Amino acid sequence: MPRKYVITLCDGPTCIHKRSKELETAIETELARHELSGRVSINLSGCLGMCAKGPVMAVNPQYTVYGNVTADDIPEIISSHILKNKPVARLCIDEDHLYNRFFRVFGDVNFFGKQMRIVLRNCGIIDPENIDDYLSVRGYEALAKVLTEMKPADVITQVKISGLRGRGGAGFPTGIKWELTARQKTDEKFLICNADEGDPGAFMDRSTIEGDPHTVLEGMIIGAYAVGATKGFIYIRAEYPLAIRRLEKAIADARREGFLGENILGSDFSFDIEIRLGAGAFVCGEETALIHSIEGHRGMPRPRPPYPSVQGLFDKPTLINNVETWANIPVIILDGAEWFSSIGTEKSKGTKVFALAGKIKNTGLIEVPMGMTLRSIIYDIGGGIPNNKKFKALQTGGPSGGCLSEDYLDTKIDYESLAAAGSIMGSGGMIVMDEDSCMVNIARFFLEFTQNESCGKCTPCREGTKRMLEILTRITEGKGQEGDIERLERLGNLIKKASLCGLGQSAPNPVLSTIKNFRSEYEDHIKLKKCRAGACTALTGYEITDKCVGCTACKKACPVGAITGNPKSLHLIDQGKCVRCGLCFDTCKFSAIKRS
Amino acid sequence: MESKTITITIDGKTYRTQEGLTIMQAADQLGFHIPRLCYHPKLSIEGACRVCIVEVEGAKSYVASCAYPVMDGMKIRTNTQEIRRARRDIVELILDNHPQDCHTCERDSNCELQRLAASMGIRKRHFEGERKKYDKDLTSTSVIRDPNKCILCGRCVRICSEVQKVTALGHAHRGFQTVVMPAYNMPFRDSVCTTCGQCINVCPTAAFVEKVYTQDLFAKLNDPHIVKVAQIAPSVRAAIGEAFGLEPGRAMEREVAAGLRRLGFDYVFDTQFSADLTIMEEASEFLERFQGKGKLPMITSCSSAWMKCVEQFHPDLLENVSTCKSPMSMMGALVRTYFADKIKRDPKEILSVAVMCCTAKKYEASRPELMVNGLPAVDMVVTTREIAWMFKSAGIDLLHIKGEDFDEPLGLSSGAGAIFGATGGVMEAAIRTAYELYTGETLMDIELESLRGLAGIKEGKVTIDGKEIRVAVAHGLGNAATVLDMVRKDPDRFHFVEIMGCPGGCIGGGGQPYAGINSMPLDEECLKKRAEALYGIDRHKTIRRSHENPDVQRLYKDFLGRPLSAKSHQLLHTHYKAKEPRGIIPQELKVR
Amino acid sequence: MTTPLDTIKKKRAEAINRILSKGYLSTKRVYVGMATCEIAAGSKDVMEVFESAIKKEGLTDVYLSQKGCAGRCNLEPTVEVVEEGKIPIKYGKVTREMARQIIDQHLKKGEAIKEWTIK
Amino acid sequence: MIAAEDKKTALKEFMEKARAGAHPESQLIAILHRAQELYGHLDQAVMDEIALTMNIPTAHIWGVATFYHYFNLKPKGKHSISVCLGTACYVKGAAQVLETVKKELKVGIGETTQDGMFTLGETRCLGTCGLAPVMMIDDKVYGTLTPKKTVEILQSFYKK
Repeated sequence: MPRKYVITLCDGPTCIHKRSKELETAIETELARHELSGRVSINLSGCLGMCAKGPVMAVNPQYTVYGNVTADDIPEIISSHILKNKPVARLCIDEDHLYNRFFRVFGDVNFFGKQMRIVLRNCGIIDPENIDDYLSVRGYEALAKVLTEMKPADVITQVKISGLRGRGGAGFPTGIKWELTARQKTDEKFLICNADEGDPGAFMDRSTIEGDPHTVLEGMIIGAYAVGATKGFIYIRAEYPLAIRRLEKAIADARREGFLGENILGSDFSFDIEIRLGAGAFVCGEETALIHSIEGHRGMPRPRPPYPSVQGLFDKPTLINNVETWANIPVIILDGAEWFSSIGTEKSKGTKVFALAGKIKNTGLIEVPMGMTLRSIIYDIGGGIPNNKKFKALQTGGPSGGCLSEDYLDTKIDYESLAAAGSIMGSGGMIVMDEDSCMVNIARFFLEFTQNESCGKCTPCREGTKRMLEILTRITEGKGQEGDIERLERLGNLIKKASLCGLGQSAPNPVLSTIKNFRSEYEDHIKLKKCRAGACTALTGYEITDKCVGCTACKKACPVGAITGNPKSLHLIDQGKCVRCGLCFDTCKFSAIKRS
Repeated sequence: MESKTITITIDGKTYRTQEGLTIMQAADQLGFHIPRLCYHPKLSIEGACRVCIVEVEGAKSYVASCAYPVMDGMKIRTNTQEIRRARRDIVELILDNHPQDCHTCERDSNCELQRLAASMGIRKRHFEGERKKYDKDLTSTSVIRDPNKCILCGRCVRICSEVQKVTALGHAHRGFQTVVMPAYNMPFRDSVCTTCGQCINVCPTAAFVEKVYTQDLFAKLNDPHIVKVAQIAPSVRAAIGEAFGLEPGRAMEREVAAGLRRLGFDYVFDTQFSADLTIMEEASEFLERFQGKGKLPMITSCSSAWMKCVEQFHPDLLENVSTCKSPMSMMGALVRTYFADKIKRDPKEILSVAVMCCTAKKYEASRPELMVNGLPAVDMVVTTREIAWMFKSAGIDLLHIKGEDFDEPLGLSSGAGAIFGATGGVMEAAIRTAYELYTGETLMDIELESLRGLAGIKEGKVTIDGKEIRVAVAHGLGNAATVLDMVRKDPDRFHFVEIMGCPGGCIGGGGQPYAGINSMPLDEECLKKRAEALYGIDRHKTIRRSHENPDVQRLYKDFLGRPLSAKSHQLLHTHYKAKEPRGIIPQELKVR
Repeated sequence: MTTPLDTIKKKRAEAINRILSKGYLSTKRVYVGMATCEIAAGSKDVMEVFESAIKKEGLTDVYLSQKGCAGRCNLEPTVEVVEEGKIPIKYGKVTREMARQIIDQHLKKGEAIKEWTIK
Repeated sequence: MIAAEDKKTALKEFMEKARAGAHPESQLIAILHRAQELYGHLDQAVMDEIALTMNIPTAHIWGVATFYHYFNLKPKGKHSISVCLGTACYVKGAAQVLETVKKELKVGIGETTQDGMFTLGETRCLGTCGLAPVMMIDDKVYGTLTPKKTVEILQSFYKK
């Protein structure tokens, strides 16, 4: 009795051109011949984005994709795949790789076509709360493969060959980190998944966990096998209740199916995972602070060495990777480390997930191969800047990162290039700013964040960021003093080099990079007391010019009733009442409001 | 484990050093003094102040030398223009959030931060801004907490939890708002603080200081209508010289007695006298218990911080604690009764002042159950630091003053009374007397080496009349907790336990002179020298056993009757009760 | 001896059967994005409309499932309708009212609502 | 509404479970979460209880409770407002929204209005960047806010 399948035919223009309609007829004929009509349904999909290999068809729910299919291939596909459940290997595209089945299922090629989904391969496709869905897309096969065919050392070798680097931001080679932990000889070792995603405006890890929690678990279990850990912890923000719930369910399901617990999949390897909640402290993303938090302490970092891989949680060797790093592991195991290392640049392999936000048309979560240019991300995937505004800056790395000007748009996404440009890869925040964004104000925003999140342990970060914030605040309020830029640089460089942990060491980056790339804006604020972007309210005023037609839109929009005027006559702003929110400016359709 | 010799380069020159040391330790040994602030050799590594940063070739940021281990071939720079400027800026950042009232500060000229700032050459302020503003906590009888002066080095938090295991203090809130405070920001008075004052000792600034009574005392000393009586504790004489610039270890008992008279005291008594008396009572009490009347092991009760500690942290062992008052309170009781009778004055007209090495004694003086006929046994307790300041303020030059004897009838003491101040001393003194009280024979070999020294917990045995008496000595409340756990586990393990609240015993008390320019607070060498001063006093006395003190004998004959008499019980003994809030000693809590 | 790989293959086959038995091959499949961001944008309401419609109006040929966030933040909540023989339709910024209309017009009458689709 | 006794039992049970496992003291943050879930905030009585049961000094618990911003040390209002100050919202004017709320309700961040109606908080990112600027009141997200719209939303709670 043959099982049921869905055959999806690409209905994009290229495939149609390459006669996929003929395929449809051939399939129907062949199905009828085997008396399978009605048992197999036929769907059409939008362009699957593999035009070069068209005509393309997929057999679901396994997501097997066939390329360059001709009508002559159909009998074989039907008799082998549909009847005998044996995919036709010679026609398979990418030898059934795990990655990138995304837009083949989802379509939406404009947004997804240039992306490469490894980490997010299942996000938005499967039901994250159903382990069956994950199993159906080769879930836990990597784990089974590792347990069947590989020694722990082989796994580490594969991870090393893949060239995977930590996706939490610092980019430490994952394989080396694993090796360091594996080398320790102790009775107990721990493994931690860092899901304390804290950058404002970044939600890569949350989406990954909410969309595909088992991938993270599978990565962790493989890691535990490789380094010899007995117990794993997922440290996740308490602010992510849904992600926590899905993880809890996923862990329970995985235990039930024998992927966690004693003797995993019948092997002699045992491992279990516990969830630990954060409680609202950005600094706990730093590994030693995170360890202290799991131990029930204040999340204060400590000096390293000793490194966690030698002495970590409960003073035992501990391997820490973040969500995105773990999610890469099953793909590396199944699709191959060599293949993985073929993606990306010389030193940065694979893909990176970014949360694209700010002044950009398509805000969203994207995953792109390393080496893609910033320009391509902003304009091809992001769709460019809305409202015909001019691009001004791109912020990567959140509060630890920097702001890059237009000159850097052709920078490639990789750890070294972004660092050379004066920013960092970071965990994946990417914020686009247009001409209405004030760089001093943005720097102040990020610094206010880190200053608020400083744990207070070391002097440079605790006291220094406060002083920097004070200086930035006075600049944005028009009270900047001669020498303030130099003071910021002096403090910034001190904090960068003298702070105890990564939070402090990177806190000045948004300020230093904006000074480097947008120094004139700082000078305008200090010397001319002007904010050209109009974002610093104390330095901005609004006036209605004689272009005003008296449409009353601004009067209606004003939240404080500062605008007076009769319909069809010139309106006036009461400067005393005006709070400089800029709503009138945004509302006016006649460019009759001038900002100064 | 044998450590490997490795080669490092400091400031361009190559040196051999040992693997396993930190950069700071290696540098110290090689004669490079890297500036430091939060580091304390007795406490865990904090790595917080960043004053001790150095440049290490290949490292992308500066490294904290207190925490970073030396490695073979490491190239370290301690003194470049860049690192000097970085350190300078860090110290300035601390100063920018610190009151600028050095001239009116108690620690003026005795402040680690001040010395550090001076050595950095901070002459101009670059980053001034908002400063912290908190209320001082004046509620404690002993310790004043001033968060405005706090620079968050965390030494107090660490000593309170790591050494004392009291954990009365913790970092609360975070970032720029971080404050060291008791739980719930409750008044110090209502917390589990034992008032030991070790936070004062380790504080580099004046964030913790003792509650000062010097002005009150000056005022009272000028009152012609009252009799001014002072007593001084053994350890005061062993350390006060340091406040006058002397090396530790010089005993100055006769100088202090003379100085106190010049200050205006009518009578200067010696707490060592009442220490002898304590031994009479305590040794007798022990022998009673040893013979089946009462709980064993008996635990000493002369340390005030320990008294508060046992009531809050170890209420299950209250019955084990000796009912003897401390020597200070015994002296106070006698001043109000025996002595008042002798001079025929109304006890109300006597000002009873104790000069102590201790901040907890200020608390002890306030305990209502220690009152004598409705009057406090001691009206006022001043610390070694306070009295040293008073001497200086009054122009009394302790270095050149001619020594004088203590006053009768409460001034004569045995050597046993002197060694009370060092850890193990009470036990040693008690054994000297208990032996004779029990056997009727004189113990000849009276220097009990096994009970001396700075080991955290010392155990010993003496055989009295064929019976083995097992004793233990612990100093510091953390070690005390460990010994008490041994007791809980095996109640028969010891018969007699001495506990002193402070590291080193009273010589390391919370009221002792601040560490000097070249020493750290609680420096072991310093403690050893202070102890040696007391053992020296003992050695030079002809009377070395408490029961041989003729004035003590006379006191019993004329007034008390015999040890443990009804009168003794009324005046020299006390009781304890469990108190809230309950103290908690965690099993294995690291301080983060 | 069964290796872990053998076990996993068996488990996968069973899982796929379970998925199929839940009606994966219904003529119409509806996926509603249900990540925090989607929920924040209102996808719970949308899900509710579909759930109750399927239950109360007897839409037996519709397979309803949730899924994670696909990444199109500015278009959330998203709803995907996969219909046999047709190109899947994705709707963006779906509200309760729109969901109602999608049921009436698309699921019941088979007419996709072009102006709401993500292009 | 859970009775006071039941809350106490529930917390006790949770702590007993923690004590049964390895490294019980490491469960402190989880216990504080549970206590806050039960009581709405953490007061001295609850922390004292935790201290005694878990054998953790109160100063340490206080240090932890004040370190993490998720823990409330004071009772919260009937409704919780979180104004998102994530980058996307900030770029699109979250600061004005926050100012408006502060002014309208006369409270600062972390404070509760005098009538006990609202507690104002800030949050980093709700992940609804497409709707920026947003705020969340209880479980509901309000998007594309302007100062005017913000005031209207707040006032609507009083009309209910």
